Amino acid sequence: MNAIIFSAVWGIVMMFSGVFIKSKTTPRYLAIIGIILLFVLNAVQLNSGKALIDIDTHDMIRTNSFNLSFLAVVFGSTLLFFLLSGRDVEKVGEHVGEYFALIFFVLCGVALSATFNTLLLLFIGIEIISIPLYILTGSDKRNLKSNEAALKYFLMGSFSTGIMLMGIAFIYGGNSNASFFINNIDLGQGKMPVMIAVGLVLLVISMSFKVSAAPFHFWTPDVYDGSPTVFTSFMSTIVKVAGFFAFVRLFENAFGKIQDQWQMLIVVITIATLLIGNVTAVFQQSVKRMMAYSSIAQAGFMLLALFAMNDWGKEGLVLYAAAYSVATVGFFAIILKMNDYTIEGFNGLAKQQPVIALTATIFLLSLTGIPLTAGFMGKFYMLMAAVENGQNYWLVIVAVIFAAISAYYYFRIIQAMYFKSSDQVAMDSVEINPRFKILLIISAAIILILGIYPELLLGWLYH
Amino acid sequence: MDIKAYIILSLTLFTIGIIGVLVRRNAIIVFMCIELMLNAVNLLMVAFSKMHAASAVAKASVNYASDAQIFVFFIMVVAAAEVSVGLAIIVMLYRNTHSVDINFLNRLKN
Amino acid sequence: MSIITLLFILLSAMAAGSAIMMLLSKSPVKSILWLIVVFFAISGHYVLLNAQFLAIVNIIVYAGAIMVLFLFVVMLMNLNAESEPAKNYRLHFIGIISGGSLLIIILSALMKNDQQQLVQMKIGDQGLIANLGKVLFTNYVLPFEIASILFLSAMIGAVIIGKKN
Amino acid sequence: MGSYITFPELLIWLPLVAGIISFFLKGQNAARNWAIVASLIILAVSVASLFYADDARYASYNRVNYYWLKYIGNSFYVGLDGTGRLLSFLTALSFPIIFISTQKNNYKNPAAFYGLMLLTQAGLMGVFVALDALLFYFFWELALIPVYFLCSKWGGEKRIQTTFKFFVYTFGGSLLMLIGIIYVYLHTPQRFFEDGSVSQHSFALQSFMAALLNPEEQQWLFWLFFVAFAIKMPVFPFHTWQPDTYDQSPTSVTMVLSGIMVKMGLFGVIRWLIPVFPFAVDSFSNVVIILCIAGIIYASCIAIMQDNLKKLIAYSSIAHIGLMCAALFALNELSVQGAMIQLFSHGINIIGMWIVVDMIERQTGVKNISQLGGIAHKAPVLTIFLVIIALANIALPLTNAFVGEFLMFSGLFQMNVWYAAAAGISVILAAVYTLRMIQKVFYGNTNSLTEGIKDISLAEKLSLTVIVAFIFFLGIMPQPIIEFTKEAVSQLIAFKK
Amino acid sequence: MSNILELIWLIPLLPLIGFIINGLGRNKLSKRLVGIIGSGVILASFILSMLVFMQVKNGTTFNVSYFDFININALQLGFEFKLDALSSLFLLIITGVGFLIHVYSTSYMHEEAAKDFAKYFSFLNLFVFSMLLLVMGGNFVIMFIGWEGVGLCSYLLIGYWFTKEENTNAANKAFIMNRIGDLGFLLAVFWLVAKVGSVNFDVVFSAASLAKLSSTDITGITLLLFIGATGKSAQIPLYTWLPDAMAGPTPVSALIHAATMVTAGIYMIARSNALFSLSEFTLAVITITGLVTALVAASIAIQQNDIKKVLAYSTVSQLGFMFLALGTGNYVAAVFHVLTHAFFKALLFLGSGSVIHAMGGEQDIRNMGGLHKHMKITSITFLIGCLAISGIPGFSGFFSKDEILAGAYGHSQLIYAIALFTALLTAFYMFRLYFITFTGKFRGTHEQEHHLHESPSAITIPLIILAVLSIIGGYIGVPEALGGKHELALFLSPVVKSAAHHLDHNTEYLLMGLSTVLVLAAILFAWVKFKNYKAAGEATGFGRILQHKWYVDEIYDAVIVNPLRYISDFFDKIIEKKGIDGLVNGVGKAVNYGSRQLRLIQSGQVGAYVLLMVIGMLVLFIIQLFA
Repeated sequence: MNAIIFSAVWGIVMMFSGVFIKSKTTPRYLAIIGIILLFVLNAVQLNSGKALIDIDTHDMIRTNSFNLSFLAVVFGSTLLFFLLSGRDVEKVGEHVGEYFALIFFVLCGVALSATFNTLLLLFIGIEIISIPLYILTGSDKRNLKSNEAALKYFLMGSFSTGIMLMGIAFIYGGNSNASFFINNIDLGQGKMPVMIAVGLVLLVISMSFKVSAAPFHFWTPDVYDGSPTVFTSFMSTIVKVAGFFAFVRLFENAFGKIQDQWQMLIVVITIATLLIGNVTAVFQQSVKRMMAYSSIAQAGFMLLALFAMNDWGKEGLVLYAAAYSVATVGFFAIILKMNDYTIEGFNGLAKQQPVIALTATIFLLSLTGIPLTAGFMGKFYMLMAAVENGQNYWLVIVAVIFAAISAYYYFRIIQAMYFKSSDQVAMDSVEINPRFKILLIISAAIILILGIYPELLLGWLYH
Repeated sequence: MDIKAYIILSLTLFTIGIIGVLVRRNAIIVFMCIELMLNAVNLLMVAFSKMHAASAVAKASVNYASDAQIFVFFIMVVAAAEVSVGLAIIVMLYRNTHSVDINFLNRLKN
Repeated sequence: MSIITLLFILLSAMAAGSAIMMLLSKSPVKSILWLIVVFFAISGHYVLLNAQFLAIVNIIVYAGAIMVLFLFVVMLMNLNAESEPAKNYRLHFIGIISGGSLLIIILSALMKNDQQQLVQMKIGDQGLIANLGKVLFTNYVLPFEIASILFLSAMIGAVIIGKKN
Repeated sequence: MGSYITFPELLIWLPLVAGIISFFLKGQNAARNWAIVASLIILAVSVASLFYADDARYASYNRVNYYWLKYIGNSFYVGLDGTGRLLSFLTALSFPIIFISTQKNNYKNPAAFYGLMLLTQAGLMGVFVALDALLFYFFWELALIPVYFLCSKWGGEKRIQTTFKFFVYTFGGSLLMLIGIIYVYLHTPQRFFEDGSVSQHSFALQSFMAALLNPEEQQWLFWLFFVAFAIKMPVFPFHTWQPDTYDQSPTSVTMVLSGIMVKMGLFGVIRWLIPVFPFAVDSFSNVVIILCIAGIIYASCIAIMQDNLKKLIAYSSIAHIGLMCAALFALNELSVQGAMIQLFSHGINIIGMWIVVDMIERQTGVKNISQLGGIAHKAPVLTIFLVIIALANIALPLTNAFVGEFLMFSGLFQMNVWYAAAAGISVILAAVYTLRMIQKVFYGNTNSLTEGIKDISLAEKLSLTVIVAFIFFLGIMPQPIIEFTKEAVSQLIAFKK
Repeated sequence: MSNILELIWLIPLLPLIGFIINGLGRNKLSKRLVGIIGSGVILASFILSMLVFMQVKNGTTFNVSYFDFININALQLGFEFKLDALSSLFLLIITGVGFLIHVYSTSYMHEEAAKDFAKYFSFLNLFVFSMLLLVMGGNFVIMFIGWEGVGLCSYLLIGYWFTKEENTNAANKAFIMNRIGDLGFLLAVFWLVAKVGSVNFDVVFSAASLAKLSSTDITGITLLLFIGATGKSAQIPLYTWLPDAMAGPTPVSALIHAATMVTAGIYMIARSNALFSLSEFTLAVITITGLVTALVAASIAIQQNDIKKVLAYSTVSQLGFMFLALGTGNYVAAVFHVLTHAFFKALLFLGSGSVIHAMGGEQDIRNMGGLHKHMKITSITFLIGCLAISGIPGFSGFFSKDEILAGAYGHSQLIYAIALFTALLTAFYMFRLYFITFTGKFRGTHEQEHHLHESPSAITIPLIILAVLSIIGGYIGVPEALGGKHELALFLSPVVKSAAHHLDHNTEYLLMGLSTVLVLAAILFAWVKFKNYKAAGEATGFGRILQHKWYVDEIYDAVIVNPLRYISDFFDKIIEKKGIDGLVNGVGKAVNYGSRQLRLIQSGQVGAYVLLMVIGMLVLFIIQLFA
């Protein structure tokens, strides 16, 4: 609750800062202060269990340690994002305050979609996430790619919203309790009513779209590629894991009891996602676009939480979200400093910028899922969840085979950095200040610490 | 009326919207088709609300049946916001390319 | 056949027919006009269902505001009927086939159910403004407030995107 | 839970810390000397651990269990037992030998090179002492990462692709094992921690052994584990990464790979596969043994016509490892004891082989048998060492490998006559390719390439002398090593169904 | 000298020490010192062996175990020695003949560089060490250690001049062929371990153990052991390495490839006679193998022109005789022939070495002739050797060969006939060799003729000693028919139970007379044919086949060596590169290809995207609603 209110409020503050403050850097500092406050407020609620402003939400919002810790992960990652890439936000255009305002609105949407208890708030939350993102995607107005990405994102996003609404309508229609509350859906005895089934499929489709699961992922590569890189970083991490969290929250609370009736859908989507994400990423030449496919591939792994629908999966999702967000935000921060976004652009980086190359390596290893990185722990929990689920073991084997393939493209960058040399300057050293390096090192340290002792984070869940 | 009639109607409208998205290339028309889809949903929602109102459950609490209509209201709200953003994007694109043909949007691919 | 059924069929035919016409119209302006017809038909349905508030809002917001906005943009861009070049009929065909089969699949699943569930027509006070207003500002005050964020972001978006540098 | 630091911990942390320190050293010599000193200290610790082998009296020195990930019943549970002690000693012994014998090689960025080498050692040590499945998996992967960098950075011409193939291959295999670990884990009984907390399942070795698995489950789990181990060993037909990797890696890394790293697979079989899946081992032992024997003959045949010296050794290693694997699956006292001895012997011998090959390659710049010749004229001492090691490699009596192979063949024979007979063909084929190699490389006349070759220097002589000393000592008196592993062997064969 | 048996570990250890000193000190020690050390340790071993011999003469057996070699529950295996009549006899042969050859070598190898000289002696010492281990071993594994050790030394010494590829090829061939046999040996040992649980001779040969073995077991074990013997003792089919092994220095040929190592197979079978006697089938196989080997080798020897090759084939042939004896259960005769053969064959080899030495390395007898004038001692001693091997009464070979023939006659007359024919061939080719070499005119170059001289005393003295032994050596086994007591049979009786048939004396006289007459005829024929030998052209017809050694090497190349190479190539190029690795790389390529294709789906067209999404929706609906 704290998070929802404060992020909205701070978004408005940021909005006005754009109007009243002429300096380009001040909004960034304001934003950092805001996100810290947001984090703290959320932590307070996590700790005390009580919101500062107690509003009667008529049970439309439900907070618990689980979704609050997820929000903590999201806000923490956003803080890291602001610190690492805040300066790059300033470079996108002149509306710096507005950009940050939109990001705070997105966070408001994230907070909603993490705590909703009714389909209405799910819908509004997702829309509050989406609409600012359409804008951020197109924020590089002179860049045709950015324009194109914005329109594609907008059209397909609205399309999926329509599908989601149709799903909600059918769920409501099929729900003999005549309610939008996700914990108040009458699933009937045995096989679920057909209307619920139709609505469920439509919801799966639209949520898959939001988390860019195949075959509803088509917007992802183009949009991630076209948007200003700094927003790609934000979109592909924080927003994406929020989508996942909403996905899991919705299906766990609404349809968790009859999971065996819809698991096959998730299996199909998971396999398609793993296949398309991992395989297509292999051939990409642009690191940015490769990261887009990589995010699809990672989504495939996160889908295992939905496939499993048990405690391991939920814990794993939080862990995965943290690992994936921190690593990706960190890696995008490095991409942003590169002169050349192709893989060749990374050639010889280890020689020129050993610290940055090292942290990049840790991020990539985490994304690959090498032990002692948080990424491994995330994958490990996911696999554990999937195995415990006890059905369709072969899916797990498919998943790890694709995990092995994922090493292929992540390691291409490591190879380029360490084992190839180049005369080109990979990074303008003007851009690289010690503070940036320290922040990268901190991010890498977070990855390693979570990799070694994930219970630091998981401890919150059972606060 | 049987609810099936409304389901058929709104699904038909919905499908027409989908087909429109599939076949039309003018971004504005595509967007209008999406609006049509939303309207189909709205109609269905209202129909469902009245369906529940007819059934026993809703009699206990009158609000239950209002829920769906409130939901429709919110859909309209969101649609309005979406339209403003969407049209802004289309206009921006038009300013840069002098075209709203979505098939020309293929700088980003593969 | 009761008058209600008749009205229902009439409005439905009007909605579906106008929707198809919207698709078929070459000129964007005509499409918009056809769509407005659809919205009116749907509003008629709302009236039939005794959802008076929505019927009004639909006309005001959709037909009145949104569609006018569309029209405005189309006029602004000066898009003509022939703005869409040669059509790819194969793609159209595939699109219609897949969309149609989607419809058939969902409908065939839904229609298997023999149980008749009736819809309350003309009666019921849930859709009245008074009721809805009460619910909106008591139970639904949170979403209502939150929706403002949506508009704020839309507004910012219009500023960011629309403003000329 | 002793109040002092235990041997297994020391064996992990020392190389780890030393490796990290090494990254910060400047200059060619500093890093190298540091690595040598560090590895000698580790060797000293390992030797000391040999004196505290009596578990009854010194359990607190050899075993430690810290809480780590308590929610999931995982703990930092390490310990030394017979097999682990043997292999950790092999690891501790090999590294100083490798460092000393290859010290003439000048590496670009030596600090990183030696740092990564020491990290590899830490990973290997971890694998050999881990008594917790998750921990085992951690170290299993961690040993791989530094090797990946070592090979890709300091290797030969095609190093990047080759190493990457190696990496993906083993990584994929170990992920399959991870699934297996998880599955078994979810079937383990409750674990009670000493502070009273309870976890639903546990990764500890004992819990794994107590896991409730029916034979059918064991059967498919077996393959998940076995494929990971088989790739690492490697067993035919999972071996194709190996010749190229050995060929392309810098020789000191190849020594680690072939001398120690391949033992990880065998160790995995000993520590996990046989104790956890006794029924599956029973039902698949014939399949595995046939696979191994096919691999033995296959690899030996390829080695016969192999022109590349390094690949020749690689194929011979495949044959040897195949025999060890087959022996382990024969699972009787003779074969397992033989495999234990051979685990150690093979490590020593093959490192010796690589030292010689490294010298030749460094001095002549070639590794093709057809381009070499007559080295015995120029480097008689080197030749003598090579001949001794090569003969040990083909298991001549009074060398260490004979004892191991004798017992392994003997055990295989007890299982099935034809296994021993078929595998025995390798005895002949090994002689064929080894002698051919000696003949073409060392005998005959010198040519322009081998004309300038110099005999070995003191450092290499020292390393090779240590190796040869082990060859003869264990060849004549293998009993000490048998005593060390006897208990482990009897525990292992108790799992035979 | 409380009990010399306590010191028997010194017997093998002394040569080992010699090996180590000479090996490590090869750059520092002078040739003289090397020679003294090398020969001295063997002499010391010989003296010890003599003393041991005295101790065990009265039939005592001495077993000693020094330490546990392998001690596990399933197998207790000590590092143990066993000394009895049989092994002490072999000790004498090995150290005695070995010592003479060492002495001989000091002169023969004098032209080598100091370090090579030292290397040579260290190898020679190592050989003696291994051979002693083989003979003294108290179980099959210790025996196997020596067994492989001698193979190794043979390999090292054949390839002593390693610059020439021909030599190293021969060395490799010798080692590999031995290994084939060794595998048989090993499998037999495994079999014993599996069935008896022990490899100790006493345990294995005890009645209790033999009772555990079925007849299949015994036949299998003995056949496998025999395969081991065929490798080491150069029997069909594994004999071809021995003629090639002549590439090594001549004293090596004398010691290893005539007197000692090649008889290891006979020793092993004699040692295991308790086992072999239980298998009729194996004995029959041994008989036939021995007989055929003897005949084939003798036939080849007729057409050879290399002085050492003739002797080599002669050795193979004589070994065949020994196996014939073993096969007919006549173990004593086999051992007897080993003894006498050691004397005269060593003599012949050393004599040939003397000739080669004088000829400056020339080995082709066609380039010799009339050497008798130049080197009388060599010639006479060589003649004695020839007479001994031909079995002329009075010489050692007569007694041993006669015993074998008599045993064969008792077994089967056909075997006897063939064996006798082989004996005739032996006499013929040996005297062919003698006449071509030592009589007639010299056919070499003038330089060689000028250079001809009698060898120094270090060479001639061993020749003389061996010549004497070749004459008197036979008298330890004078058959009863000739009024002897057959001391050897008595001496060996505690160890070796001979199963030979005993003929009545009249038959024996007849056989002796027959063989003597025929042999003399053969010698006469050789004299007529070769006393004035002139180099002829290439042999034709059957002679050509013999000259090419029945084309056995070619057949082996075609049947084994080339297919192996082909398989190796096939595995490497096709299965490995294209098959398995191709599959592995194929997966990678498939992923790459898939990547290239899959990304085409990402066409950039919103319409196409939505279409695909709709199709995806269709699929999901079908799965959910209809599956």
